[in-house]
Amino acid sequence: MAVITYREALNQALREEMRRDPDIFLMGEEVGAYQGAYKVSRDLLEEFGEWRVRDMPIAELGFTGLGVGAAMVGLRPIVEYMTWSFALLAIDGIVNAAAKMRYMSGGQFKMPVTFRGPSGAANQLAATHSQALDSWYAHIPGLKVVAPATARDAKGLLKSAIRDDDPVVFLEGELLYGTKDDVPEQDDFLLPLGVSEIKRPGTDVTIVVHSRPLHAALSAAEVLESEHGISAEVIDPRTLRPMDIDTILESVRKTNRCVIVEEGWPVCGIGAQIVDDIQREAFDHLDAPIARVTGADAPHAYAHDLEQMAFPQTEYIVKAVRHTCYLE
Amino acid sequence: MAVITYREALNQALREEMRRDPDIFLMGEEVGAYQGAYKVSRDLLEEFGEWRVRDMPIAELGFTGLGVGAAMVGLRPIVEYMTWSFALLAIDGIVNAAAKMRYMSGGQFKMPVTFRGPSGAANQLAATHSQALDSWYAHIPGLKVVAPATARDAKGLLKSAIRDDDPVVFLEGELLYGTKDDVPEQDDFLLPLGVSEIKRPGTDVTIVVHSRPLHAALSAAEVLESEHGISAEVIDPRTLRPMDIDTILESVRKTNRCVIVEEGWPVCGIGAQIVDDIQREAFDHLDAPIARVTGADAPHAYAHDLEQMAFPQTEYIVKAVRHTCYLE
Amino acid sequence: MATRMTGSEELLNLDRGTLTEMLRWMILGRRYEEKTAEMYQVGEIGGFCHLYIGQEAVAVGAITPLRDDDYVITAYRDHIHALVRGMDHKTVMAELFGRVDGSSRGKGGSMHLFDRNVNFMGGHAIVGGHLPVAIGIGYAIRYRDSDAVCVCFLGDSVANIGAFNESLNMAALFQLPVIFIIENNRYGMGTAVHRAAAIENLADRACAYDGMQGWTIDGMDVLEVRRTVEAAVERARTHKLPTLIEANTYRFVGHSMSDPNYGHYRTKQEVHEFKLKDDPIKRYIETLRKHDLISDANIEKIEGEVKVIVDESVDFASKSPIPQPAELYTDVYSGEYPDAKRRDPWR
Amino acid sequence: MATRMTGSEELLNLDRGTLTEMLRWMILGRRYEEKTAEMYQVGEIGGFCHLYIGQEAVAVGAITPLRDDDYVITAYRDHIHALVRGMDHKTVMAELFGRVDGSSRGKGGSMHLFDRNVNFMGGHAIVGGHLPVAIGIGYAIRYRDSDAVCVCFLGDSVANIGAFNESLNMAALFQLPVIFIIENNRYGMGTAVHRAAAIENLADRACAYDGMQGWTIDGMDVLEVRRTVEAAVERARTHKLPTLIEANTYRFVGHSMSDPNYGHYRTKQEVHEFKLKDDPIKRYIETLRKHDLISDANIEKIEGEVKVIVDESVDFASKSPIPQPAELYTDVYSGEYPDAKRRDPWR
Ligand SMILES: Cc1ncc(C[n+]2csc(CCOP(=O)(O)OP(=O)(O)O)c2C)c(N)n1
Ligand SMILES: Cc1ncc(C[n+]2csc(CCOP(=O)(O)OP(=O)(O)O)c2C)c(N)n1
Ligand SMILES: [Mg+2]
Ligand SMILES: [Mg+2]
Repeated sequence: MAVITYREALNQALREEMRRDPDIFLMGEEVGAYQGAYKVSRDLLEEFGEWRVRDMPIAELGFTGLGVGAAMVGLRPIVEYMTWSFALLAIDGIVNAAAKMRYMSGGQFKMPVTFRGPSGAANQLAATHSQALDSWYAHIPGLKVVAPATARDAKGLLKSAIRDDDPVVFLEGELLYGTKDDVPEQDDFLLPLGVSEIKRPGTDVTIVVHSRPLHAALSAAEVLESEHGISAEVIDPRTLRPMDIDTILESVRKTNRCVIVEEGWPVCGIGAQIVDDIQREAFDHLDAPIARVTGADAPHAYAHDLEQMAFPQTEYIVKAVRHTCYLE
Repeated sequence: MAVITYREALNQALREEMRRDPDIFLMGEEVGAYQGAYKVSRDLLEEFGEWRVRDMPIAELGFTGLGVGAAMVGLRPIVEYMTWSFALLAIDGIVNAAAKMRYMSGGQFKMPVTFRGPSGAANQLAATHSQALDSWYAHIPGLKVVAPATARDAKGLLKSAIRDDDPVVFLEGELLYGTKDDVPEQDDFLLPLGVSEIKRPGTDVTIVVHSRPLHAALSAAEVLESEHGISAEVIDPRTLRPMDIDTILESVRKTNRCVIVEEGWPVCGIGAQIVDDIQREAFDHLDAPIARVTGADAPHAYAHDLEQMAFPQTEYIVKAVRHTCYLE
Repeated sequence: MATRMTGSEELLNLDRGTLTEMLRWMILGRRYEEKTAEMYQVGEIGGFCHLYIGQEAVAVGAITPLRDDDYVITAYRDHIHALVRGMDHKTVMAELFGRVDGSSRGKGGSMHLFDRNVNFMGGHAIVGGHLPVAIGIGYAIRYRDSDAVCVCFLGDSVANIGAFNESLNMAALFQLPVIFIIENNRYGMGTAVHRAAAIENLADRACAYDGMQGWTIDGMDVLEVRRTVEAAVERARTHKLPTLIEANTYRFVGHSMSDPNYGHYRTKQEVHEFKLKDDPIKRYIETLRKHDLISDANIEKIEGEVKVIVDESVDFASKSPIPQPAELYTDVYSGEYPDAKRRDPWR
Repeated sequence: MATRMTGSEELLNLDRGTLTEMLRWMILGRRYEEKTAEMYQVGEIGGFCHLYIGQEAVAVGAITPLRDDDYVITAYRDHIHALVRGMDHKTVMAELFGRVDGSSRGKGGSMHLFDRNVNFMGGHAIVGGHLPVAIGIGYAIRYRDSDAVCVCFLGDSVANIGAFNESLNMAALFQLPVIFIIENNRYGMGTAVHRAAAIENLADRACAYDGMQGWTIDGMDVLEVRRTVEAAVERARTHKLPTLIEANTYRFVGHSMSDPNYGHYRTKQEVHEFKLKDDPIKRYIETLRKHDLISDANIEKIEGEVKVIVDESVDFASKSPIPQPAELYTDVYSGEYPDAKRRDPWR
């Protein structure tokens, strides 16, 4: 174990997997000579050379398809998007090509490609650069969707994503790259896709949250404990598709109350689906409506305060939990 | 009133609006000389000329942006996609440009553009040509999303969409074009966006459904009435964003049971959001979990039977309703 | 500027077997599609079904000279490319029928034929969508230091879409052994080429990419196609240089089975004249006759063999069972797929 | 082939006022960005902030000859294009500060400047995303039978993205009065132009579109830029023909305020030499001096005026209030927006 950043954890995962399997290669804008726009691929070009660490022109649609084609003939591409907002230009390659190739070919072609990069907002990047379209990808059969919130999860899950034979949408957090955590160093440290983790045990209410807002949720749990005597259990599904809802259901059957938090927009978001799953399978266990705290239902503003206000802040989560516990 | 097809209704709406306002123009693949891939734009080129009915190269991203630019300087473009599946290539133009321009410019630019075309499956078009990504568009603040299921709604809502100053995603149904209905002929026949319609009154259960599955839902209601003595109220929101949930809530408070039907995929679908809205605002009125009948959670298969099986069929709806009424 | 290649007849010094084989493929392609149309009419085939009638010289001239380890990829008008590349005529027809013995178990259909065993990489239905896939295959070839090549067929309208620029630029930039063959059949659905592309010869768009050669050729002359593709293959195999070939051809039938053969966008007369004066099969037969390389007997023999193959494929397809309901949720992921059933108790 | 235009000095017969005005804009652009950098350092400005230092000759030479009814659109490196086009220096700085008096009420920021009153159409942050918008503006111009033109600036890396092909093809096909100006500053972020584009001169990509003229010019010579753009404007206004201009220039600073000026992708030495030998402002001043068209006094006067303007803009920006919370949900739709609040009781 060593305390390293989320960025270093991803870098380790990439290096370890690329050393293990010569069919794995990384491509994207600035991943090579520039060492990565966010330095996630630092030193990889030097170690693996340009065919395995390839700088791409700004052509998201083109190099996404390049990954799909390479995967069809047996390579295991890792496609980095400088940010997921730019992947909008490559959506056809992800959704129509990668996600459906196995099905359309009657199982002839596996699609071991990992699409990764920072998702969600950073600091004041405004409307075109801040989107967290997690629910879009979760909507698509054929894709797996992973969104780690800690350095440990980032490493263990990225290694599993790279080894997975299905296309994986791997959503990192621009504001998470610098966050630190205890991360196992051994090469065989893997975390399975599709398994939720209880990040903080509790008894009175279940908070389901993924990606960056996990940290706001954990501090909300602290506040709830210390200031309101409410014991919140915080669960991070980590994989949004396929999602391990059993861990969530078990918790809700115990707490009978639930608040779902996400950075993305509310309408048809990840939380909406979790609400659906919970009410379908734990209807009689619910003592209150499930509340959701989401990103504000508006494009992202540049102005600092408006942007901050648009995120799911600790105070909103506290409010939502107290409301759900009928304390407001 | 005259009984005409959904296709003719759309054609009338286009012609009437284009006659009314010279700033309105239509563009898309095969909309002109070919009279429209599905003949929705029949005879419009002859009447309005090539600058107002423009055949486009196959360049969805390019002509979507062309619409955005033209709208920024005061025209009112109608962008036709041969099918919405192809709009995946233009998603950046719809989501990053059209939906956010007003916000990013601090309200300087309105965006009166209508994006329209057939959505969802037709007959055996397979995985790349059959998607119903309704929930994707509903997820985006800045967009309005309309999905008419009848010729009457198609005409009244398209005219309102064209007159709207915000970007409207107008989802037609490839398999609905031939369906007939009584449609008012007068030029001023408008149906407001954001208003649900009770398509069939009932007392025991509420079925919420939009677009093509409305017809399966109505026949399910017949079966439920005649064979199971269950009176189903069928509600079509028609506009998916902003959605009139009050009409739905009112119905659920009366029936205490609800089944939501959609053609799209289940995860984070339209139904998931409606479930969230209902449990949030009518929690105590629910006597059973809300059930959802959706398109199968898989890419669309070409084989006829597999494809049919993947649609929300009448029999599934009947099953779901009986289950919700605890009769199964 | 695009060079127009000529003197294709020099290729007639190919061994007679090869020359006959090419004719056989062209006739098979023609008859197979005629039967496909028939099966579509009677409702055995559904969806969008795009026939290749009139364009046979392109696929046959381009694919027959390839090696087994080369790759072929095309759009949705793919039946004949698939057969010439070596796909089984029975499993292709079964796929068109949507049966479980189809190449994609009935899940892909006409627009999505695939066969990994003969490096036939599809069958892609989004215009321009397969160009990036093609360069990915080319990238993998270089990655493995192989000297295989990837031949990518595309329609004329693809020259106007974004993926075209991104893919050709990367093919030239990374020096990928990819041969792009535009099948210019004069129309993209109902749009004449020059109503969509602001350029005289589409192959001239190679000028935008250093190292990319552009050639515009007579796509109705199977020998000229073969000769040109062989030159392009040499560039790719030996020099890792991509090529853009524009083969001028013509679609004798409607865009798809659901579209009219003529009408608003082209006249009955125009179609008639092309069939009369520019049928690639007739032209090839004439050339072979002129040099006494074929006899009526040979042709009858071919027609006979082809008929057997075509009937056999239909027979096989109609006997193949339709996919079981369980197939709905298979091939979505590599492993088990529990979620689906859980949220979907009604099916 | 791209023509290299020369003899820019003939432009010196422009009236002295215009020549001085151009210098004034260049100096204003330089000082405004220097101040912007300063304000970024002290935290008054956030997000991605791309400075124009080194490239001033392009925007100034291209925008100053335009008419009020013409349109200008560019990418995210947009501060100076906006000012030269006529946007108020105070509201621009207020926007960078994220204040309510900013041109977009603080919602757009550095990458999204807009001003409908001076036909400044943005400020677009998705690479290549504004090219289709530009042809839409060109389409509207033709639609209304106006003889206005639309000048669209783009970075060198845009030549490799899909929207480039789609937009240039449509501009040529529909004969739209659009002038595409590639600001080739040698790098797309950390990627040298020739590591991304398989072509020597980017303007040569005009060869792929009949009717499109391609010109590669010295973008550090404001007079050459102006002369070339005037020729392109003439083509557009009178003949409705689009033009692709490649102005070779250089970015004296890092890609954005969060990127290093040199390092893995270019040397300190290289940057130093460009600043030394190829500073567009120095070069223009020398030319003017050589012809006795400017004096030190003039320059000092300009620097003085510019300083006032720059300080004024910062002063205005810092006094402007930050947007009220209510602003979060305004400007999303034309009308009321009840949904948001209903689903969002926590804010
Ligand atoms: C991106 C996209 N847009 C539109 C379509 C619908 N479509 C299918 S084929 C076609 C015409 C293509 O013409 P061309 O490229 O010349 O190929 P051809 O059919 O002539 O072989 C169109 C518009 C599509 N499949 N994909
Ligand atoms: C589609 C897309 N991909 C990636 C980015 C991130 N990005 C912003 S600017 C830039 C470099 C662009 O370089 P160039 O076009 O030369 O313009 P310059 O910055 O040199 O003015 C990149 C990669 C983006 N904004 N949009
Ligand atoms: Mg064609
Ligand atoms: Mg640049």
